[in-house]
Amino acid sequence: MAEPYTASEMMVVTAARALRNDDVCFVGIGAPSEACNLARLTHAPDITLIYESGTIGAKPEVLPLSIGDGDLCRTALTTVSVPETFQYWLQGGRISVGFLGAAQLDRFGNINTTVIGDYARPKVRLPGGGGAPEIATFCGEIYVIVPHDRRRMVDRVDFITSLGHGRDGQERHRLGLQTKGPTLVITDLCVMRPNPTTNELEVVSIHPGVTVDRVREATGWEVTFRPDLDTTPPPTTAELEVLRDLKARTEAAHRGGG
Amino acid sequence: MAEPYTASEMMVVTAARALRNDDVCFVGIGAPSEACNLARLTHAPDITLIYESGTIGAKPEVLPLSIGDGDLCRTALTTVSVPETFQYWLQGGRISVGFLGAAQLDRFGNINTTVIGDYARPKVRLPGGGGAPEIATFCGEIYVIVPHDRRRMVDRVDFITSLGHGRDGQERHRLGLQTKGPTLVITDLCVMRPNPTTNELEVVSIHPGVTVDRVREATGWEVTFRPDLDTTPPPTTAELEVLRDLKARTEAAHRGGG
Amino acid sequence: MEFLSLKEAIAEYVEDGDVVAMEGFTHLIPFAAGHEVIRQGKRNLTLVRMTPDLIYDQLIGAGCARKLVFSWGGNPGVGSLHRFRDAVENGWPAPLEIEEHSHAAMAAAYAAGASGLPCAVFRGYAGTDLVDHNPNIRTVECPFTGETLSAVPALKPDVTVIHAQKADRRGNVLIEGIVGVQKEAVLAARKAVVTVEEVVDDLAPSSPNSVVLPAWTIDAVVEAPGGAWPSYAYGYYDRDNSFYLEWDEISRDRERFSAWMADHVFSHG
Amino acid sequence: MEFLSLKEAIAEYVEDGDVVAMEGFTHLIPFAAGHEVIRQGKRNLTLVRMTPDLIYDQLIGAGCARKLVFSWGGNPGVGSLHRFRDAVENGWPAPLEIEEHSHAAMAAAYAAGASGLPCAVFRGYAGTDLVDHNPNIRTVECPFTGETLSAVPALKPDVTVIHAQKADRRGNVLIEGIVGVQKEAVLAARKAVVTVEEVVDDLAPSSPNSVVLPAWTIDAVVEAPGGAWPSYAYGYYDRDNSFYLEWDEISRDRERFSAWMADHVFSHG
Repeated sequence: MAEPYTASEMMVVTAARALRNDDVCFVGIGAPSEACNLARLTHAPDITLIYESGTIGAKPEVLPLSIGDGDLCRTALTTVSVPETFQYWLQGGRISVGFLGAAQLDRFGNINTTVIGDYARPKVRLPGGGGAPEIATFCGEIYVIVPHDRRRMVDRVDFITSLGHGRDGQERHRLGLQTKGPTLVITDLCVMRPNPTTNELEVVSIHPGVTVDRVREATGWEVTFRPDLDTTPPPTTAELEVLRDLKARTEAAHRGGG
Repeated sequence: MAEPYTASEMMVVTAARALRNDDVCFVGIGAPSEACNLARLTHAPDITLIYESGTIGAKPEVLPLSIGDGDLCRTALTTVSVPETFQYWLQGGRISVGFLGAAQLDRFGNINTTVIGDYARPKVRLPGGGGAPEIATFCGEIYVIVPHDRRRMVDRVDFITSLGHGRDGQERHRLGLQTKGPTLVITDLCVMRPNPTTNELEVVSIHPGVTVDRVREATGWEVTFRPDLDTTPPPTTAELEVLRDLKARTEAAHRGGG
Repeated sequence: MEFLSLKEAIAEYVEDGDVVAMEGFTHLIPFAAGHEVIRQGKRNLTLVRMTPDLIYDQLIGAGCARKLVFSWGGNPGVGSLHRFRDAVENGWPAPLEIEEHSHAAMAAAYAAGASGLPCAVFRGYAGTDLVDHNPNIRTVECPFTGETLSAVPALKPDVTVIHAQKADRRGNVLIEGIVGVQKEAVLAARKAVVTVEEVVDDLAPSSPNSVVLPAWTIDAVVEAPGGAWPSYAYGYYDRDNSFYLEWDEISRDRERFSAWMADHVFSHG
Repeated sequence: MEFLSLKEAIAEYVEDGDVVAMEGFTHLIPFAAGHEVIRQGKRNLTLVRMTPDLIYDQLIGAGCARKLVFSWGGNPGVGSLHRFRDAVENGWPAPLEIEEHSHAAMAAAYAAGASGLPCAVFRGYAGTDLVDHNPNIRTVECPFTGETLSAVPALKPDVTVIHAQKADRRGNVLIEGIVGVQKEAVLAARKAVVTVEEVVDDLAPSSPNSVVLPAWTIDAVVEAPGGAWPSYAYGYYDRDNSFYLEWDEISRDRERFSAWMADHVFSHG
């Protein structure tokens, strides 16, 4: 009998499992950072985590709140300047996996973190691209973690902050990009991968207890389910324990700061 | 009564005197390095010496044999990478004086350290430009130290490795360069400066005991002497003492190495 | 280089209408200096910073900024910068012109500025919509391969303000830990002001390759212990993550923001 | 990353016809590795190095090189590289094609290679004659100011070989002191071999910003104490300046050079 767990834990554990021990990851804050550190503390102890603040090989004790907390530097193999991070390490093609979040994600894996509505007169002004536009094109492949609802999982993003497969799914090819772009999307309901031909995101597995209808309702396009649709394996007790320990340590550290 | 001194000592001391306490110098090996360190050990204790190996603010105990001896790093304020040296520090316009030597120097201050004869079939293959081509255009001004003979002081260099004032004396202006180029040439016979209009090098002072005829004979073009031609002040006892100490320490250190 | 009080340094080196870069990538953000800029009522600044963070949220909310050049405008790990959003979405307290880039572009643009180049050439922005909204994103063709590369103008601030761990008594400055783009931002600028945790006799850099800015690249050094709070100074104090969380509440409301600024910024210094 | 003997590493990673960069700017020149390349009789190499120094003088004299890409070909502080000159002036032991640059260009070209760019854009070569003799010096126009900038192709060696102070048991490498272009040369290359003074349990970099190359950027690490002699390893031994002076004599004469190589290179390893 598996332990009870939250949808967010399911999402983070599933994302962590996708990482390999020899991956070099460019890590975003939030769920991506949780997943990467969970992987490091479980099956991928040698994984290299790079934060855009220039910390290479960070092994933080607690999850950083920002991309540049002191713990990242203290535990890193080395810390380089931000220009070097983007030029030699990201643009230089040294990163195997980029982990991104999204305010909006569309059927072709394009990411919007810039504006809801019109750019010049936005309904909501979001933080913007940061490192993501180039992470999206220079990492070997991209994993996206995003909570699954109709506000986020849209047919067409209002603004392409970071390229997925483009407006018609074929843009990377046209641009001559050698990297794969989004190969994996992990939500709190399911796991999606692009169709090998059209690059439209399709559901490859559903998390335990989630129905096909619920995924359909939460998705802003007429979503396809793979014929061999699977159930995502639930988190193990060991995974949950490590994740909860990590989050408890983190909570204590950040609330205690001052 | 001044102490006896060599022509080379006269040259180095004269060069050292041209440096100011607040100069930031890009230093070449050999006579330039002697002059810069003599200045630092006499009237310009706060002068900043940068060697192209990336040592910023080096204060070597002995003269380095190479541009990257350990003593330069050990005594520097900081040591940066070679790309940074050339990009941020030289090209970034942070250097006030560049000190160069020359295999050939012509009447317009152009420097050849590449080939004697034809480039494709050289009579003598010299070391080449190294840092000098960009030192010549990015330092605020250039001082050249060169032994004075007809082989070196030529009408027209075989090859412009590092731009002085160009083939006709007006090239810097045409290229839109903001820096001054060679403003001072110190030889073992005299001191020269470019004519304010034509940029042809003219003799402004002659070292003690050197005749106008001797300079004329040693120069590969019909050299002009300024109307207010001066005699270069001889080295002081104090200057000679510091220079000889420095050279003695250096000799001992380099021959003793192994 | 001169040693000045914070008040003197900002009065002398930051002028109305200047292009000002206050850098520090999460680490070593020059908050004390930012507060002094607010207290002195500087106006019409073009604020340049990769991550505006709380420091520019405060400057924008206080009405100092005319324009913002940035690449990620959030409260790191928390959410929105509400004063920034209020300015962009509602023009409060004044309309804010924005020039938006990616981190890769801004980092390259500072490096180009430090290098005396007119522009940075890199690979960026592929397939993004930002290229349609920022006329300062252009292209050049590689003269060897014919590939199309991206170009953005070099960043050349009128004045860069940073915070660092230490200066020695000659004004040489040591930066350690997450070094961000501070060296580039200082070397790209016409003038530079550095606040430090402490002034020491001997800089004692831990490595020959430690990041040191020579005194002659800096105009003013100011001793300002704690000057990076609520960001942090590696080796001195940690990031006050709880304040970053609190700021979300403080900054949501114009009045609460103004009250906080009155109590914590205007009444000090 | 694998730990190998010097013989294994050179046999596995340096192939006839490769573009090989052995970097180290005066400091940390990988002489031991260079000697192994000579012993293994590698041929038709394109040798890339800012300052060929004695290491390439030896490789050229031993007949390993087809082409040299360089920016300053002298014996530092001493004079000529006689084997290099003999190859260029007299074609001995074989003709040597040269591609000549300035330091600024080569440093930028390595950085461009490390950055995944096809070319480096900088300001260089103004008013020089080299532009007429090297077709790899071209120009681009700044899309903002219209200024003409210089461009050279990125350096992307098949293999880069460097020497460093230390590796830890995972193969992470520390470089300290004059760091030259080694990081760039490694990151620009398809394969990288690093010889080190010693392999240690803990790399213990002296600063968080020390120059460290992670193991996953390197293919082979070789323990080769003294491997930089007659250049030096900061913190281990000094530059053997007297040998650089002696080399001037040894290398002037083809026979004396060959005898020295027989005694000091071929009879070892």
